[in-house]
Amino acid sequence: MSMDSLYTELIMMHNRSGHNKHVLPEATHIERGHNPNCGDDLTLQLWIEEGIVKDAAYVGHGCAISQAAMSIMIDLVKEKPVAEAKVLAHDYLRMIRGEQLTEEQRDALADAIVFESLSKMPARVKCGTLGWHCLEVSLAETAE
Amino acid sequence: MSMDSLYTELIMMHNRSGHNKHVLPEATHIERGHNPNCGDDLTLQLWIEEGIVKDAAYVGHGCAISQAAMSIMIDLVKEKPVAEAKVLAHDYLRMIRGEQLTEEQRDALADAIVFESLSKMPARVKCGTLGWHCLEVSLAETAE
Amino acid sequence: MVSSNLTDTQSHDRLSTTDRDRTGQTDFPIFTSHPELIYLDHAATSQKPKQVIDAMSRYLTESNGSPHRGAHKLSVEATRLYDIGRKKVAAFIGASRPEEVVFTKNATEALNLIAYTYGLSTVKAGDEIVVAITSHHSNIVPWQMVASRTGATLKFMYVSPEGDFLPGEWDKITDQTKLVAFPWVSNSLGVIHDISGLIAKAHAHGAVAVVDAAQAVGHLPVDVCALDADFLVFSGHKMYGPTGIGVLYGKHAHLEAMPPFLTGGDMIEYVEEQSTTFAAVPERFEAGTQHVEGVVGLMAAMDFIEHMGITRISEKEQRIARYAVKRLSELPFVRVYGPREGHDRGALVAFEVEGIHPHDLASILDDRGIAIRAGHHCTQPLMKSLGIMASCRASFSIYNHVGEVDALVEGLHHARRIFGYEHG
Amino acid sequence: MVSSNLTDTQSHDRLSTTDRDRTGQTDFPIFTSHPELIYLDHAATSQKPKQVIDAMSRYLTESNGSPHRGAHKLSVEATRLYDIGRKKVAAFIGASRPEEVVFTKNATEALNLIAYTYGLSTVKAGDEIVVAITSHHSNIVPWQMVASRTGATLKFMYVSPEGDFLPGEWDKITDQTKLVAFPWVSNSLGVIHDISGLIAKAHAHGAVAVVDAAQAVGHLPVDVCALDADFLVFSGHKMYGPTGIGVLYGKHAHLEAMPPFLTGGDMIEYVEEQSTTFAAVPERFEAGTQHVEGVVGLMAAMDFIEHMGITRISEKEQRIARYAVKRLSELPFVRVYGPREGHDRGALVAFEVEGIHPHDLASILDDRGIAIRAGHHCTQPLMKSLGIMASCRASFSIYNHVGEVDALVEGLHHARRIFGYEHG
Ligand SMILES: Cc1ncc(COP(=O)(O)O)c(C=O)c1O
Ligand SMILES: Cc1ncc(COP(=O)(O)O)c(C=O)c1O
Repeated sequence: MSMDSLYTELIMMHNRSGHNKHVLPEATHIERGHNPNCGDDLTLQLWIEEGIVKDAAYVGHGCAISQAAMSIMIDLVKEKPVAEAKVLAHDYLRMIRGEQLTEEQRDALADAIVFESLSKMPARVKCGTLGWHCLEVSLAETAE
Repeated sequence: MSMDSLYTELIMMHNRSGHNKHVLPEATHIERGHNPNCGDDLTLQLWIEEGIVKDAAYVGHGCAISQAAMSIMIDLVKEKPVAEAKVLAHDYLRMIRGEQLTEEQRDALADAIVFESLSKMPARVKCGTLGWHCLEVSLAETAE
Repeated sequence: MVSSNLTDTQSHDRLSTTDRDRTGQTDFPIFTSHPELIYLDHAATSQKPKQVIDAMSRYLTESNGSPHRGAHKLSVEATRLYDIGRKKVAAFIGASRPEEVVFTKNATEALNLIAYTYGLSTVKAGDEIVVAITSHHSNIVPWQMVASRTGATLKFMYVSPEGDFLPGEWDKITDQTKLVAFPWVSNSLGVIHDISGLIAKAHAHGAVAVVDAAQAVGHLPVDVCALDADFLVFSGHKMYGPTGIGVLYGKHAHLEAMPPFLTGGDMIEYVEEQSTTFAAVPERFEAGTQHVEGVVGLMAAMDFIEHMGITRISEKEQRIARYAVKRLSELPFVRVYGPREGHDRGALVAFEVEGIHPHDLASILDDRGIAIRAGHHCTQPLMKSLGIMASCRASFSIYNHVGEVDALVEGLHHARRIFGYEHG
Repeated sequence: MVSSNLTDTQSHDRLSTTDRDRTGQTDFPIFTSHPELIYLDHAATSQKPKQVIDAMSRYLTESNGSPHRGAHKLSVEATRLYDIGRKKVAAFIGASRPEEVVFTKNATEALNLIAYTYGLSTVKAGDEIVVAITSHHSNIVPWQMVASRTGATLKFMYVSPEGDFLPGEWDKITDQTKLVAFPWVSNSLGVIHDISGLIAKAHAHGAVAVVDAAQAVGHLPVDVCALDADFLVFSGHKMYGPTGIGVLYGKHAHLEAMPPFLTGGDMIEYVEEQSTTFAAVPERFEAGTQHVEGVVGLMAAMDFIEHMGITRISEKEQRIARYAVKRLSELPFVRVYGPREGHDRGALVAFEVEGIHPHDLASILDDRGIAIRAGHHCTQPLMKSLGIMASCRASFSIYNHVGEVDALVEGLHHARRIFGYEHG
């Protein structure tokens, strides 16, 4: 995907709508991710109960890529079991590192696949993985 | 003068004979010169009376160039008035810096002219000027 | 990617200065490798003229030796070139003698050298260090270290978004002040500080002045004697030279009084088991094998600057910077930081585009072959004091031309359209 | 000057290995510029293969950008090359992860970095630092600084003229010892120390071991993990690479615990006005714009070494060094220092010629196109302990050949004749 269409899709899909950007009062897990180099500073809030990600949202500021990646991730993991969210995070981060995914794994990542091209944009990798790293840290603390 | 003949002349003239290398009990001025880089460490002893360099000698250790330059200098300034020795030191150091001397000045430097080629051997300049710098320092303290 | 032909034509139509402007680029092989590159990131690191690249290759091919004052020809030649390099730098910045020039690996090491030696040995508890808020991190963090180790207080002089010191800020320089540090040209705002005034103010209170000239050398004429600067630092790689080489200028009396910093080979006189006597200034501050090919490259860079003429370089950069400020200010969705239109500024323009994060803008422009820099520019305290999260920066030099500013502006419109703004 | 043809013929007659030996030289443009040069000063600084010179030119021509993790392609490329360089060094020396590799400007800065950070923060009054007397000044003077600032005691382990530690010297390493420093290969005697033994001894007493590998890397296979070294340093310019780049290897846990040294751009996370949080290891120790073309050159140098094969290099050097010891030992007027004939030694031979001061000998040989080094080799304490004023040193590498040893021996005869000795 070209830079321009990556942005076009991202902007259309998420940054304008901002539907996942708000405070989540029920949050059981709050993880702040920041990138000193760009100044991205986003906080992921997860409401996890009985091994399920009941709800999620984020607050903070950052570039379009970090926010869209966060928002798309939230859409993806919401209402999923923790175990499944862990697998998604694992696969997403592998994708960004340029590793090959199976068709099944790609399908599971759904919209998040637009970030595949980040594997060829090292300068922006940290933006595209900020939210997912927050997710990983939060889930690591959680029994499945 | 080639390196080889520079050395041949030096060795023949001075280092073998060592006639200026000894303690000078009458010394009125003692100046140590050393070159941390090569390890040359020579001490010039001058016996100055009534504005005349009555006698001079050196002790210490160093390379052939530093010792020969010292010894030739001693031959040259012995029994000369301080004022004249100062001029010789001045001219010698100018020669080593590659400056042009008059015929007269060159004649005055006599045997010390063999060191002219040092102006093209920066690595050895300090060796060839060690004794002369000692002389300059000693004479600077002396009324003419 | 916008073809550079298109860009040329545009600028030609607009200003008919392109041909003249373009002359600078033929010396720079990077533009042969990347014909469509619009490099607006000189302030981060300059591109290198062929003369610099060739001088270093030639050195390694013909003259390479250890500059340890060894007795063989290559060693002598390396030493000779290194010494000539020092003399050339001294002449280039108007130092009164070559011994006032110390080679470091970059401006950052030079500032740390001052902090660890002059700073730690001179500053005492209760003293004050006053730093311009426009300073680069490398001219802030070392002073934090000095303040925290000595018990001194670190004070900042604040500026407006245009880069002017706020009224009364200079009064923070008092008789308590031991050291005043500031950039000549801010790499973040482009403001050119009145450094003569700051130096005089520091001296009036018995303090020394540390000038960070990283963004000034190669852009403005430098005369440390006329300025009466105590210390002045810069990096080779920002003035058409190589990386790995920087310069610390220090007044001889200061350097003489300073203890060594890095210790080891070549900066000693005699090493005993338990103690060491050190070489004279400047060798005292140059431990270990020095970066001779860096000095050789730096000499070629100074030759290049002299050949181009600092006045011509500076006039060209001013023209491009003024044009950039003008064009960017015309855009309703752009906010320009630093000196207002018509005021002097360094060879750079920082700005923000409404609705687009600087990093996103940089990526989109990069995709069109336009290299700018986005972020905090290593000036977080400045950014925080002005309430800016991050900014975009386009910086200029002899190899840029006004047509590239047009391409930049076109790129901003494009980015705005991508981000869904109707009127890019 | 002895013609190199003559030299070749001589060696050919003698050993018939010249053709094979000579292969190394074709890669080194310096020998095209100076066809008659006999360069026996690799230990001071190496000559550079074409691959290294070209890699740096190519970088500056095609890829030059600021490695500040900027968003544009050249910056990304510079960052990428820099990171690959770190990985390559880590693999080259067997580090367990790239983060254990810190780039410095030379081995000397690397040793100072350890001294200023690990040293000053770990060593306390009453502690002991034990240093091999064979150490280079850069591995002595920084420890004098640490000792004098902390109140620790500095002790030396002495060696015989052959370079063997005298009986009982290792026992100076005790439970009081916090740090043990030594060269792997002595640049002055050529002795190869039993560094695995020294490291184990240090560890047995809870001390860390600092290995100066400046004369080992590029000559011997290096595996920091197998050695269990705490710190290991070297310089690019002594291993076919450029000046201005050096390496500090440190065990990750040590580096993690160390405070920063040079401060400024790129080594920070967040800079507030009064305080700073620092980046993770290894960036924490790399302040300011780094010497990317130096890293690129270093990579090419490692490629060159790998292409030649470290075993082949080391075997060739050993052969030349053994041959040199043999030929020199045959001369009644020569005294050879360091390991005896038949014993392992580094790629160098130090010696003295009766009746001729080393500097004079170096000048006379230089006039015949033979580059050797004379003096104290930055090891004054060693020289003093052995009662040597100065020595001559011939050092070898892949581009040397045994015929050059013959030329050296012929040069010694010649010098003796000049100095008036009948039987040169
Ligand atoms: C054994 C040893 N250690 C350290 C050094 C210092 O290396 P550099 O001058 O590159 O810092 C050298 C070379 O001069 C050396 O031979
Ligand atoms: C104003 C200013 N000061 C200091 C520096 C630091 O220079 P370097 O990274 O070459 O040490 C820079 C550039 O990054 C700069 O722009």
